[in-house]
Amino acid sequence: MSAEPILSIKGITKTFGGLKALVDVSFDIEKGDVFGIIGPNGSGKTTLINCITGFIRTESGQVRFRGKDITGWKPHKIADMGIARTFQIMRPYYSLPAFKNLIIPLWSPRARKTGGWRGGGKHGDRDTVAVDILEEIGFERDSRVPYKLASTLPTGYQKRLELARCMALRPDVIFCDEVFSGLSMSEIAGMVPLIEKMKSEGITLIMVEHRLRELFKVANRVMALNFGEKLTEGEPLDVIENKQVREAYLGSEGV
Amino acid sequence: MRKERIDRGLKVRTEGIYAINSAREILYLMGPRLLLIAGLLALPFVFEFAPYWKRVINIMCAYALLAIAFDFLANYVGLVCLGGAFFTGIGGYFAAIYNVNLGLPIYLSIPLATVSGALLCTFFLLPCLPLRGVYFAIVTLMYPLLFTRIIEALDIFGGTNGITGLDSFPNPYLEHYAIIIIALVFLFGMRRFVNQDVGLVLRGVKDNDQSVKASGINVTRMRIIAVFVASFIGCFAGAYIAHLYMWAGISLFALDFSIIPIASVVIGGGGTLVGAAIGAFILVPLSEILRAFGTFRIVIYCIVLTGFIVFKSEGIMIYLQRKYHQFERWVKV
Amino acid sequence: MELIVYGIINSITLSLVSLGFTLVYSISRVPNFAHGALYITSGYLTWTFLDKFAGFPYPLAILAGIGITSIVGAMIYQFILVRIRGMEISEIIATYAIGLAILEGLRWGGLRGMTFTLPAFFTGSVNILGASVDYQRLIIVGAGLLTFALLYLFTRYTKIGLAFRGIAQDERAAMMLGINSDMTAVVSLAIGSALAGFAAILLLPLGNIVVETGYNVLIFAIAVCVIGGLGSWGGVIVASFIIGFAQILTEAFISAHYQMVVALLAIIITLLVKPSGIFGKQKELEERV
Amino acid sequence: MRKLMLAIIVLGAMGLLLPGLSYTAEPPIVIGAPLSTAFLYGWDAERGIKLAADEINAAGGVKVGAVKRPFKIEVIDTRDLEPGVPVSEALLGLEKLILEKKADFIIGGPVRSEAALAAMDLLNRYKKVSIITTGVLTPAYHKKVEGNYSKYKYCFRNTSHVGVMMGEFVTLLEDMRKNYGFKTAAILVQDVEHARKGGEAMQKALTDKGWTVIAPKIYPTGTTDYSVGLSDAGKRGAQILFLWMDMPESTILLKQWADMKLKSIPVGFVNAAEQPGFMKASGGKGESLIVNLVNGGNAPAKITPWTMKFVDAYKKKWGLEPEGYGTSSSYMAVYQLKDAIEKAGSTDPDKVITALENGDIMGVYGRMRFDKKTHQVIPSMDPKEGAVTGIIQWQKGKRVQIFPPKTAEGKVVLPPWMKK
Repeated sequence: MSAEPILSIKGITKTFGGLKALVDVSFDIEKGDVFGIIGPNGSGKTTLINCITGFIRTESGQVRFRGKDITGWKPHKIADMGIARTFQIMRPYYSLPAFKNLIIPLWSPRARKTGGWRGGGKHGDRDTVAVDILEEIGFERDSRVPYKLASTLPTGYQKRLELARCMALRPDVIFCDEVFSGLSMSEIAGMVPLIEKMKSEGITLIMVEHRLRELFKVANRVMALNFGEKLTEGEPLDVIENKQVREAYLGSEGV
Repeated sequence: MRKERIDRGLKVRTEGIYAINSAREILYLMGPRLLLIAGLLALPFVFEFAPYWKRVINIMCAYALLAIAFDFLANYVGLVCLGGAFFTGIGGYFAAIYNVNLGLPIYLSIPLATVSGALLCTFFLLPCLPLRGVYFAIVTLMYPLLFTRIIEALDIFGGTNGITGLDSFPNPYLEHYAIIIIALVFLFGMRRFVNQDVGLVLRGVKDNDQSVKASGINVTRMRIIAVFVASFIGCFAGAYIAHLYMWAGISLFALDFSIIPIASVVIGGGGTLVGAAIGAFILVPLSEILRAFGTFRIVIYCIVLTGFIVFKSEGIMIYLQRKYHQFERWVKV
Repeated sequence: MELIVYGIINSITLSLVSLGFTLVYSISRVPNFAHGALYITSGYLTWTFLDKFAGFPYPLAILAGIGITSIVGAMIYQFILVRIRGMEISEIIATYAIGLAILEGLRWGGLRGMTFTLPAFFTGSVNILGASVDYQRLIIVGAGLLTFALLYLFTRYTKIGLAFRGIAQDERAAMMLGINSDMTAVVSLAIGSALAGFAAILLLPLGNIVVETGYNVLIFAIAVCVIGGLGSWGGVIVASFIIGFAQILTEAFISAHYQMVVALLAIIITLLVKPSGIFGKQKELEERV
Repeated sequence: MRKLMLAIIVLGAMGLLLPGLSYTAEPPIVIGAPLSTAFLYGWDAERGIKLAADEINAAGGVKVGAVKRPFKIEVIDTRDLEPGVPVSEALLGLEKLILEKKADFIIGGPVRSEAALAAMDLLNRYKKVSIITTGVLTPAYHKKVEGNYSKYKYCFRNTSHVGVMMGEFVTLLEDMRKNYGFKTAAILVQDVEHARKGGEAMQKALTDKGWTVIAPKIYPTGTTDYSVGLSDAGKRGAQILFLWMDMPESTILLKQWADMKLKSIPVGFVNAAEQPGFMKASGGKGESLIVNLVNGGNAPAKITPWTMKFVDAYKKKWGLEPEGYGTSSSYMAVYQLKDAIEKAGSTDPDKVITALENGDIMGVYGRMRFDKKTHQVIPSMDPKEGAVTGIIQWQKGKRVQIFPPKTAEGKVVLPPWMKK
């Protein structure tokens, strides 16, 4: 059991019209890991997530989830397997109130299977579960916030909503694409416990981040990318000491 | 001086949640709806002495249905369908084939044509559903043209002469009420539907299909459901028109069936469904009144349409809603 | 052999008709559904100058016709489209409505029947490779090729042309570099309308000026642009040749009345196989999520 | 929403009030004319009908029983010839005439075949007698009457149809074969039902008579280039170009023909080439073209004494010659109706139908009688026997009647480049 990593990526390559976005990237993720992916802008982090979660077709390489080959699957199938993801550019369902945003993942086949929505068949039930999840993720239940239109929420809440959407699926793995970016220090301070809570619930997290300091608080393994190539992988502190990584980051981030 | 908008007492601004205390407040909420229902149902009697306008009611309701279908697809699912005529054409031809060639009575041919037409439309639109952007719009614009040409070139289904001799409705009141009641049912049914969980997912698809995919839902399947629902409505309108005029032909694929519903939605107010219907209730009679001007009415019509798009893009419905729920006053700053 | 000659003529005709539409779309991202109306407007104006003012020289009438059309195009943007810029569907509906208003207005104003036409520049015909071709069509081919060449040079070597390309590639970046996006859009609409007018002046002498042509022109322009890839100039030329030759070959070997079916099927197949068109780039961008 | 309701009610009230016009002692007989007035076949029919009604009213009106009642014409634009307009729009227009304008009889359209066919059921429903006078050339129309007489007995047609026109064309072409030794024909038609059927029928008829016929080329509406078909016809030595088109682009075809100087003469039904203004529009390139105007009297000719009288009256009222198909027939239809009403002594549909069936008057284009079973006007080559056609040739920029022989004013002239 322990020999089998929950997610195993082998030799993923992707080019955009001559531009190499990813070159032969391979890594394994164990269950319960908080796995950080770092690298300067344009190093292919988001592309990597897109490839793994099926939003982009890879040219070569293989993605295995719990031993099962899921390469080239459609995104919704991959999500259905238990791999959730957030988006770097958040776009909640603007025309819906915050709690109604969660109806969509709760309606998905996976949520119905895993009991994210506990039967009953009554219309109101999903709403109740949705508000519960929002409360877990830091929306004040009795305030107006969960009932506001998603488009009127501040960025911090929108990020939380994005996480809540993942949580509603009861996933095994969550890819977080820059959840800390664009947030104030105090907002980040509010987010970190959420990540830790997820970790404690046994969810495997893969975090793409620029905010290294915050990332290193939670991550137990880190991989560095540059120009689509994997530079190194290992314990956070080892990675940051790596010469290549420092070169890649030089001047761009305050390490 | 500046204009201030204040909500009337009842409405709590949390989208759709009301606290109702009295019969008066219930009336406040239900009033407009009841007015619409009662008004529509009374129309055939109101126009008892203007039989021609009774005929306009039928066409008006048919256009309202098409407008609802367009509004639903465009503003709730994010698929802009420029080919409402595709639905009417398919629905109408099915009705004609069932009624004339297979000899089914009218009360079977219309429902059957609606269902089979919707299935066929959905089937033909399948290929462009996984795509984003303007492709759905272009394909739907092209399909009615293509079908016209195919029927013309292959000389099938009566060729350019069309199929005539469909049964008409057994009595004029049935004719009016069939369409009025169905229009009301679809109108309120669709309003309910878009707030159901399925409807919410569809609205999610419109806002952000990537995120819906990441939530483990097959977006293409959702779009298929939506297209089926819309083409169901459209095909019913088509089958009804075919029976109303006892005829089906290639001009059921005519551009007017695509353009007028869109114009109705623009004028009535997109994203409300009721607005779409109201737009049709305004535009179709307006176009009848302007009939005396010949082709000039198209000019007037287009200018009104452009005016609405440019200067009042919210449409009449949303404007009325605002006036109903809020009042305005000038305050000193 | 003659099929090739006719194919080339037909293709160049198509590309002339659709060039204005593409130009506008590629620069300002406005799908100008009033294209067909502008086409007819230019023809009708030229006719009016010729017919109503006796002794009006033909070249001057042409210039006036194209000029006024181009001003109309610019005004459509300046007064209407600028307010709904970026809302694609509104743009489609608005331009379509304007086009319809112009066309039906002309019809109402007296453009009915089939007695309106422009004189050909030269009459007579010549035999090329066994195909008999009239002079007007030779002029069309010549003028078409010249237009392509001029447009190519214009966008490569003039300042405003380069600005156009900049906007076409990345509007936001171009704006940061100080290119006025609204101004270029106005100019693009003016040039696009002028191109529509120019095509009309060349093509209308072949037939007569009727409102229906306006609708047909629009359909062909869209067809060509969809197959070639919206906003791609090279695509327009290639797609015109595909449709042009497909039509001629259908007529020669199958039957003329499948021409339109072939053209429409080509569109639908293109959309299914390569939705962005032959030279389109949108799919690639879209894939980046 | 209340405002909206109010608006609807106000609109409705307007609709109610509109028909409430002045009431005179002798109420007029209302003739409804559903026409696509933005098109030749619409406006010329409108002018024909109005001319006839004015003449009749000036003479005191229609004698119904003991009283004289005037005709009142209500024209409505059905837009049915415009592309992109559904037939239901035309039918709604027809219903407006019947229900709101209280039309007693329908004369004129709908103009498009499919609209007219679809209108037959409506006419039965409202029991209104109608005479089709323009557009509609499909034989399906009178066949439908014959097929279900009791249902469609309200529908008459006093113009020709494809079947008859074919016979006339074949006779004309046979004449030309005798005179000039022509033996090869190419057929180019538009992709609409009646044209295609016409093309097929022509092919069959000519082949039977021993012609070499190049298989029909069918062009979709809106085709702008005919070079392939024309040069093909030229290469195979066609001396006759048989055309059947009612789209504006047919002018392109004629111009190409003239520019190519094809050694052939175009003959056929070409709607673009009917109007007097055609010569100018084609830049003189339509010379020698032979066009069928469907009925005599749509161009100046001496068919019956009435013909020139009609042409002159038309010129006086509208300032130009009758322009094309639909003028003389629409004019005659009003007179036929007048005759029938006077004979029936009432405006009761059934009585008028019987009277129309038995009607027999000498008209602008010959003797006007309806077939009792099909309600189709009886055609003939002889104006004394039935309705005659008006096939004209463009000669020196004028329309000259060349067929049928009994009414011909001139002979067929070949294009200059065909003369050896």
